[in-house]
Amino acid sequence: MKKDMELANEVIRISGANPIRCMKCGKCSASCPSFNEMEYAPHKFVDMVVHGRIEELMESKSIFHCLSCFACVERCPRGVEPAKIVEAIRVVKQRQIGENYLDANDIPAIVDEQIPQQALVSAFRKFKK
Amino acid sequence: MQGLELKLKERLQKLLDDGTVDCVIGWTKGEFIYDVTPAIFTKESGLDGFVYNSFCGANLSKYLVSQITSDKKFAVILKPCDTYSMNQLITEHRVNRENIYIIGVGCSGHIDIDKVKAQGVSGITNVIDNDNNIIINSIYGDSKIEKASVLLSKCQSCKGSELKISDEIIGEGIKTPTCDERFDGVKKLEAMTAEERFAFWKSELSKCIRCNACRNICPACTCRTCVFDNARSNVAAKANATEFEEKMFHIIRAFHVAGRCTDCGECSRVCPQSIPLHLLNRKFIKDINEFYGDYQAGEESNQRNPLVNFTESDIEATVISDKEGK
Amino acid sequence: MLKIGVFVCWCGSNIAATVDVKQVVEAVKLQQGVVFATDYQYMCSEAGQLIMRNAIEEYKLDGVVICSCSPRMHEATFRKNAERAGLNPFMVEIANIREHCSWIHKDVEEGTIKAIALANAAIAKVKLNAPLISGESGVTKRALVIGGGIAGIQTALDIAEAGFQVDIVEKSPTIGGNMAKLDKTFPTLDCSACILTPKMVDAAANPNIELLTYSEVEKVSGFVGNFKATIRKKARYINTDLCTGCGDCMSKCPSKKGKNEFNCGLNNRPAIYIPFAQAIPNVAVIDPVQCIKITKDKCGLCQTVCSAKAIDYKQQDEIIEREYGAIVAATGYKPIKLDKFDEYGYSQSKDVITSLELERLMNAAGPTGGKLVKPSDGSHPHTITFIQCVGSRDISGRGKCYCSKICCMYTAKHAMLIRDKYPDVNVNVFYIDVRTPGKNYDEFYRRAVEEYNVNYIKGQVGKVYESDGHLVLQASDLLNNEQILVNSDMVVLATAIEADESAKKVASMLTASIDTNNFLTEAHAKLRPVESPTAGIFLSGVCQGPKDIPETVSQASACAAKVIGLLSKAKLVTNPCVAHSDELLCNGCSNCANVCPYGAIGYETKLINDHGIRENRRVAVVNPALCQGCGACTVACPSGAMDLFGFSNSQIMAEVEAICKK
Amino acid sequence: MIYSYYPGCTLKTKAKELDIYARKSLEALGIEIEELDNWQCCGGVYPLAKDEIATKLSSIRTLNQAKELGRPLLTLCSACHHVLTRVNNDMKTNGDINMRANNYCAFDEPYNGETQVIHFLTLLKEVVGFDNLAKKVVNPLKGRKIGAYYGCLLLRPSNELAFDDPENPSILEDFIKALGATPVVYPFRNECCGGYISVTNKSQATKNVDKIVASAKYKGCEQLITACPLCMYNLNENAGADKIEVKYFTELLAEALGVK
Amino acid sequence: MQEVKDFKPTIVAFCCNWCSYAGADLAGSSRLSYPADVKIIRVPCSGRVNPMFILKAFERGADGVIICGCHPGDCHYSTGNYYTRRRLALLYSMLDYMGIERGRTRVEWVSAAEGVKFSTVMNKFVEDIRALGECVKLGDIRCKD
Repeated sequence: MKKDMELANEVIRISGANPIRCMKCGKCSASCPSFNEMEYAPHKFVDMVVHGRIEELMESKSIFHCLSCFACVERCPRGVEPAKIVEAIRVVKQRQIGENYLDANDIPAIVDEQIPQQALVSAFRKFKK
Repeated sequence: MQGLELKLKERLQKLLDDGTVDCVIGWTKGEFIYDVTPAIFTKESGLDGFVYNSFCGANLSKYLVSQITSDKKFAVILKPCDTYSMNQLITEHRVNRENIYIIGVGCSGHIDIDKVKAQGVSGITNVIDNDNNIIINSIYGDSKIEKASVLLSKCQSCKGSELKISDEIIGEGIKTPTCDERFDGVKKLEAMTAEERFAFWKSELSKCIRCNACRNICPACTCRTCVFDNARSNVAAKANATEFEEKMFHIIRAFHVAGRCTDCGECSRVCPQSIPLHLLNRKFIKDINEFYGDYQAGEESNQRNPLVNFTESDIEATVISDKEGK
Repeated sequence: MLKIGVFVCWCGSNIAATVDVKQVVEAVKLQQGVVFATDYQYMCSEAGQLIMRNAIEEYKLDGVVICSCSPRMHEATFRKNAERAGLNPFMVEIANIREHCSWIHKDVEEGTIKAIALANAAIAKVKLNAPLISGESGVTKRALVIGGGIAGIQTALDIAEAGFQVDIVEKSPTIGGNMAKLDKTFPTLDCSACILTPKMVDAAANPNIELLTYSEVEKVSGFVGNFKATIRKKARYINTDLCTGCGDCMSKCPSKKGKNEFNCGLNNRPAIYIPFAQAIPNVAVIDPVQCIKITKDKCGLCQTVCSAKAIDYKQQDEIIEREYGAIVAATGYKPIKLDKFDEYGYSQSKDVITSLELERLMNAAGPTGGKLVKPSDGSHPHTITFIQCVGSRDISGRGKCYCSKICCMYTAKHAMLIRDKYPDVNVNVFYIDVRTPGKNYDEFYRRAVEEYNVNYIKGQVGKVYESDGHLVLQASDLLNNEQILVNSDMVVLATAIEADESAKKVASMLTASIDTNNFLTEAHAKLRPVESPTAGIFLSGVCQGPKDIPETVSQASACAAKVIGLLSKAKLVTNPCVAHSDELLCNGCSNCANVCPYGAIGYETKLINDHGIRENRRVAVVNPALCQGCGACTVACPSGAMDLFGFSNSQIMAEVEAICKK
Repeated sequence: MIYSYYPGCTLKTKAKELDIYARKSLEALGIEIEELDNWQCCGGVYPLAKDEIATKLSSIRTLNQAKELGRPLLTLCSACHHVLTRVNNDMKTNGDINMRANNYCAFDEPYNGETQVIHFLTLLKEVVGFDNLAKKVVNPLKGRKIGAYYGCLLLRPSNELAFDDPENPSILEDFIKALGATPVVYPFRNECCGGYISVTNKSQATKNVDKIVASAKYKGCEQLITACPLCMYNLNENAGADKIEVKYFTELLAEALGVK
Repeated sequence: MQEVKDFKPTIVAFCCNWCSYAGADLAGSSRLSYPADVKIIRVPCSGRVNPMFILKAFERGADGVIICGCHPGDCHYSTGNYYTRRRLALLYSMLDYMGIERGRTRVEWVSAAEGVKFSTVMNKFVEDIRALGECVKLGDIRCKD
């Protein structure tokens, strides 16, 4: 339990967000364009961080479905900034050796003619360390 | 100058004779030409010994404060810079304007005898002051000195030749060519580091012997009983026991006259220890001008002193604590 | 040598948990002059007060220091107690070791040291206290109520009933306020107009009440019992004595494009108008910005049709000056602007409305005659969805941090009324929490769910958009952990309420304090809820914080009771902590009079005997009835002649010295 | 006033049109720009983690370069604008990031967020003025019903970007109006198209794009315009069955100004 | 270095009865902590604070003096704090001019509803004073221990 909370505090520190302010209104999940892709919806994310359930989140693919579009951050009435929390978990995971979501070797197979450079730059920035 | 003295004397005699005034506040001559002392002449005593020359630099307005309850009428000789003090005293009800007949004299600057002596002249018998250069007769012969170099400090930042209040004007004056900008001294200090400023004031104020000359000459310091003399004020002291008390006295004195000080420069002139006290008063004047807009105490009577005034959009007091820099 | 007694309160564990009270007692005993010191669990209790009284008598105490809670809490209690024991009440000082010490520090050693320092400062001060006798001042038997909504009306009626004169100053052309716009009221569903308009009529008919509508208070000076207000009566361009309220002018006015304020801008009104049929006073007013005659000097039709000859295009604002004994702020509220909440599409779709607009749409006197239709096309809606907490409980900077308190209940009311009148209409409510404390409130909400089948969905709405001819709400259904899309014909936003924009200005004029949300602060949250900390200023209704109608009316009456209590006094006891001038030190320079906000300092030429010198001097004289004891004069005075009883120069210096003593 | 112009990586490769038309239009409007020498990639995404410094350095170097030239930094690509603006904010307001970044970069003078980052659209609105722009239009795009696609990067978080109303923006609509075309407001213009996952999760991107296209078509858009190469790619390549023409806003601008 | 860490400054806070003293009460009842080094003196209005009190505090060993009053425009006595603002801007400027660290003096406006602000202000002020260390430039050496 103690270890879980330490990890959660690390996530909160990296994110700079403030999950304890959440009043469980569901505004983030109501705004999320990736809701249906995610195992854990944004409001659930926030709640799990508050309760130290970081490892479950790290194991979930949900963290790679967040678009960082900031709709949740923009609309949250409590200034919780869920997108920052998701990113922080993603960062914690990627900082562990061998936990990259994206492998450079897979890239040639998935790119097409038109893909802008920026898409690759961002994908690597978001999903690989 | 000699002509002016005669004119004044003639006019004052007339005022005494026709009963316009009962007394005259002027100067009486001493042993030497530069040895002049403010004095009160009455009808009875006549104007014997009356003098007006290049050394009559003192501001006579304060001598009226103690006469406020007198029912006599006074004639007073005021130079342009002295009239600011007069206005301020009128504003604060410290003189009775009805009993005062103000003779404004034209002025082209007064001479600091110490500065003359410092140029190596001694045995002075007479001074002829009609020009940019003055001629000094001494027992060792005559010498010619540039007047600007021996002006009183306060004349070096002359406020101008305009008399702000007077009942009649005798003689013409000119604004003395100023040697320095009024706030140069303050700016020089402000440009120093805090440590340097602290050291400067520590060394200056440690010279203070609490003789109260500054307080006694100051036309703004007119309290019947000064807080520093009032045993019940918790700050009374006859001498500076600590460095703190030196600072306390001068900060509070400057604060009490802030917004009321006309910058007449008498405090520095009379200080036997040559402490540049006017630099404290001028700091307040400079800040007042910068924070709340230009203000000259005594410019006219019945002005509202900036410390008993405000605007809703005044600068915040944190302007100091949040200030960047040294 | 003064004999001082010190009493250290535990305040249960509030103080004793962080401050070693025994150690404080021992420490203060070492102070010169302290002849008695003790501690007790609750000094403010009767037993505690008895200990104090006994000690005063037994030890012949000259001064008392209580180490306890804030003097703002119990200074008056302990002073009264001292008086009971024969000690002048102003010989009591409080060391605040609770709010300023035990409650904010955790370390006992640290807390105890600070408590001792604060006690020593109070001891140092009390030794310099002087017995003071309170003076008296008169009371003007007239009250001013600022705001003519239900709060102001109720307060005014109650005061008038008690036989005192009251003026209601209302900035809009009619009294009635927000309540006049409502259709029905919860939890009993009676018609708002039916219960409000009789009160409006009563207010107009009561000989003790004068209505100053279309007027604003511009300046207030003075103090409790003796206020003076400057009121601007804005030009109505109508002679109100002549106008019969027939309304002929309204139908003839060619300039009809003014937003109808009363209907929340849902329809238009002419340039000359009566706000609504039951308006009080029922007289017209001309909007000078809209009127063609006033702006361009053309038209003048209304003057020709007015058979009462009531129209006066040249009318000017009128300034009235009146004196009052008490002033009531009843400035009310308004819904917040929704421009920062456009994810709900309020500015993009006409069918997204606020709850107050819905009130007008459902009101028989409203723009649709009470028929609920979609504002976009006038058609009948089939589904209506309510969104709660729009801008309430919001700390993101877009909305208000507080709960607006009335929305849960009025939304249940709206849902119920719609389902009752139009059973074919489906009603959804998105909520975060449903808050229904209040008599019969939860029962009311449950009826909406259980009897009227209103569909309550726990979750917030992320976006409202248009698709396929209707609105779609993309929302959370938290209980099902789903993101849902709900189709709806209309969306109603339970918009947060905020203090009326006039509140800040009024508070400033009244020198009443205001909180960060612009709600006026009460003197004590629990014990003095209808008084402002400024004596003689009272708070009625939502200007103090969100409230529903029952609460507003109770508070308005409570406020009236306080006003009546004040106005019934023949004389008021004045604060004896006033300024006074030492004639021997006074220079007569007028600096003090220049800073006095009350004009309490005058000058006299007096024969003064200064150590044998007798002379006439101009000296400052403080009028203790006018002086409120701010002390600004004491600092303006360079000679130290001016001082303040209760907070004298030497007392404050003594405190400074005691605190700085290491 | 000369503006330092920051094109960014994609405008040199896959989004050349966005860049070329912008340059031509600015010339026609008489606004002088100079491409920043040796600009570095902005990083593509703004690193949200508070303890990330390294990933912000390239942006900081770019910003500092503009500062040394004493010019505002003109951006065009939404992503570049987003990243540069937010990093600049950090340098202005976050003491920790500022200190660590300055320690690392060791510029001649510390960089404290002095550079003004201005987006091309803001330049059009505030410097040129849409009224003036309308006057310079030679080929008004009369009768064309154009939808603005903002996406997420330009608008959010609004307290940092301060670009437009995040829920009901109007700058692109005003732009379309100035060109003589009819702007069509549709609800999904500020919803994310899923750019960041376009490489790793095409199906998710497709779902987002479909919603946007459906919303635009429902409201009567014939064409969409965007400022973001990533959105452009996504809306074009990852659309499902229903497609809509998407153009860079600069292409329309050049067309209307007669410099295409 | 150790010494600096253990430095317990003496800080005098003059608070007006109507706003800032009440704000301090609210900080207390909301349990918003700030260092015990701060000791509050109640005055009716910030306009009651005489520059001599401030100097006296320094003489007797204060390391920092802060004056808190109602926000300008909200003074209980209408105008008192406007005078305070002028007096203290000038006094503090003079102390700065004499080389006294300007961080030792402060004015803050704290309303009765701003308990949080009161606590924040005091925490910050104490932190600043701790960083400045003991006040040696003003003060009577005889009053130091």
